[in-house]
Amino acid sequence: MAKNFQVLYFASARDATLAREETLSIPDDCHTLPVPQLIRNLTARHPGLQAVFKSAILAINNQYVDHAGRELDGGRMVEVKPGDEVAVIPPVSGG
Amino acid sequence: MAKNFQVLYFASARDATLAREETLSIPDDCHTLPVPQLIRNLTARHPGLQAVFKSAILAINNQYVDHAGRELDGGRMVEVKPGDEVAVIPPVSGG
Amino acid sequence: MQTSVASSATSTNPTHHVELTTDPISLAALVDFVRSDEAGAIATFSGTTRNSFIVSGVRKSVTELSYEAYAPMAIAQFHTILNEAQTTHFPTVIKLAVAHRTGVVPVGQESVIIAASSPGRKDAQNATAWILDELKRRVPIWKKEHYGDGSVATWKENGECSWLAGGPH
Amino acid sequence: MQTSVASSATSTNPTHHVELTTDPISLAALVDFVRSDEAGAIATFSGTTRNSFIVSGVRKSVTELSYEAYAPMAIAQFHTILNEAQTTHFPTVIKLAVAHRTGVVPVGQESVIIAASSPGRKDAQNATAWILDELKRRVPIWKKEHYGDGSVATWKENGECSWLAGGPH
Repeated sequence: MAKNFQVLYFASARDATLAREETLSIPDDCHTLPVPQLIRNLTARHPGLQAVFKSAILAINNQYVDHAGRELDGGRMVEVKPGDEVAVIPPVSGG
Repeated sequence: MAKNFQVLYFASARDATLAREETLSIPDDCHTLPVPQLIRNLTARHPGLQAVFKSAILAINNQYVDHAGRELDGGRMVEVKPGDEVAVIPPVSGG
Repeated sequence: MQTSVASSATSTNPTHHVELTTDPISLAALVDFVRSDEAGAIATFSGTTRNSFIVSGVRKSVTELSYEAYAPMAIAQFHTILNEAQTTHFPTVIKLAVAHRTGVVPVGQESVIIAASSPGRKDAQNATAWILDELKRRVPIWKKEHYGDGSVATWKENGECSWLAGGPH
Repeated sequence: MQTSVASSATSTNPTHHVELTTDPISLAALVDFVRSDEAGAIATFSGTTRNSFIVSGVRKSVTELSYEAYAPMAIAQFHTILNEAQTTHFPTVIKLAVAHRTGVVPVGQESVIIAASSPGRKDAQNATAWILDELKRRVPIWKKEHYGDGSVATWKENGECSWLAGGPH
């Protein structure tokens, strides 16, 4: 059974991937996907993301997460689970 | 020849005098009227102004002046001249 | 009786708008005045009539506020304040506007509106706050509170009034 | 394609208004939302599209700004920010509103509007400034500048962005 999760790309990340979103899967032999591995996988799929990740972070289910998988708000360590919504978040420029 | 000047009353000063304005004269034997004397004259005419002057100042030709006749903005000493517009200014409450 | 005065006849600064009027005042009109293609920021402040105030430690219901102004001097002071804001304190400001209403201002309506525009946000925000502080300190306008319980209406005094602290001498 | 989202379905706080939309946003509408008979003060901030920016030390003419948002998270962040403003920092605030436009915002038009009401002036003014700062720090919205000289449009980055200073690790 596929263990899918969504990855959304915004701003410069979308320019790098030419995609707004894609559906990926957690490897069969894992329950969850550690964030560092996710970043390696995404960069392998989309080499242009390497430059983006110099300053971008991630959001997992609307919580900001750093490259190690630590939530910015509270410090909890998280990994990607089936059904998660992950977003690549370049430095923001609202307002 | 009468040497008239205007006195305007605002807020609590107007309540004390029941007048919005009146025309007064500089005494015949003077060219100008010192501010302390003006205040004594006004208080004699309108005893209710004594309480008002505990916190009110004056404006002479749109310049704030203290009870001695010193301009608040710059410190110049002034006296009342013929043709001047004097106003009794209780503490303001705009905004 | 306050006549409606749109602006001072002595001012020729086209980037400043000063208004003293018995008519309702409009935030949209002031914002349209300060709006500019060079501006990245517009900050505004509106003072509205509240339905209650604390008077001598007791909360009293307010039915309306009424304002009185020494109109020629108030307008001159407003222009001085806007000029000082622009030239001395907030040099990147593009346009400034202030409108103050006199006469009766019913609960919920605006008595004063200040608007400022600038390229970045700091000068517009800070100029708006500074202009309000200066207004409260020195512009010859007086507010009278009218109470719901029928007690005597009182003339208010701003704590910020520049001659109130030490008292005049 | 951004759909017009009026407010988050998860919020039930009637004193907060959050809006993310491709339509033009209205200061008057937000001011009417925060208006209250208990309020003596309404403070607002409007960010407008400027006609030029300094890019690498050179002033470039800007023809338009376009904004992109991670909409569900942006709305959630806005509600978090308004809640934090009201409960933690500015307790006398009565109502708060924020509207951000996405898609193309032509020169002179508003991209963001913030409005706050409170009994006295300090909380409304300070809440408005604080909400803007938090928005710039952490709300997932991105701005792209389009230039008059035909050079490549660039995605901007707020200096305030909370993960920009030290860089992510």
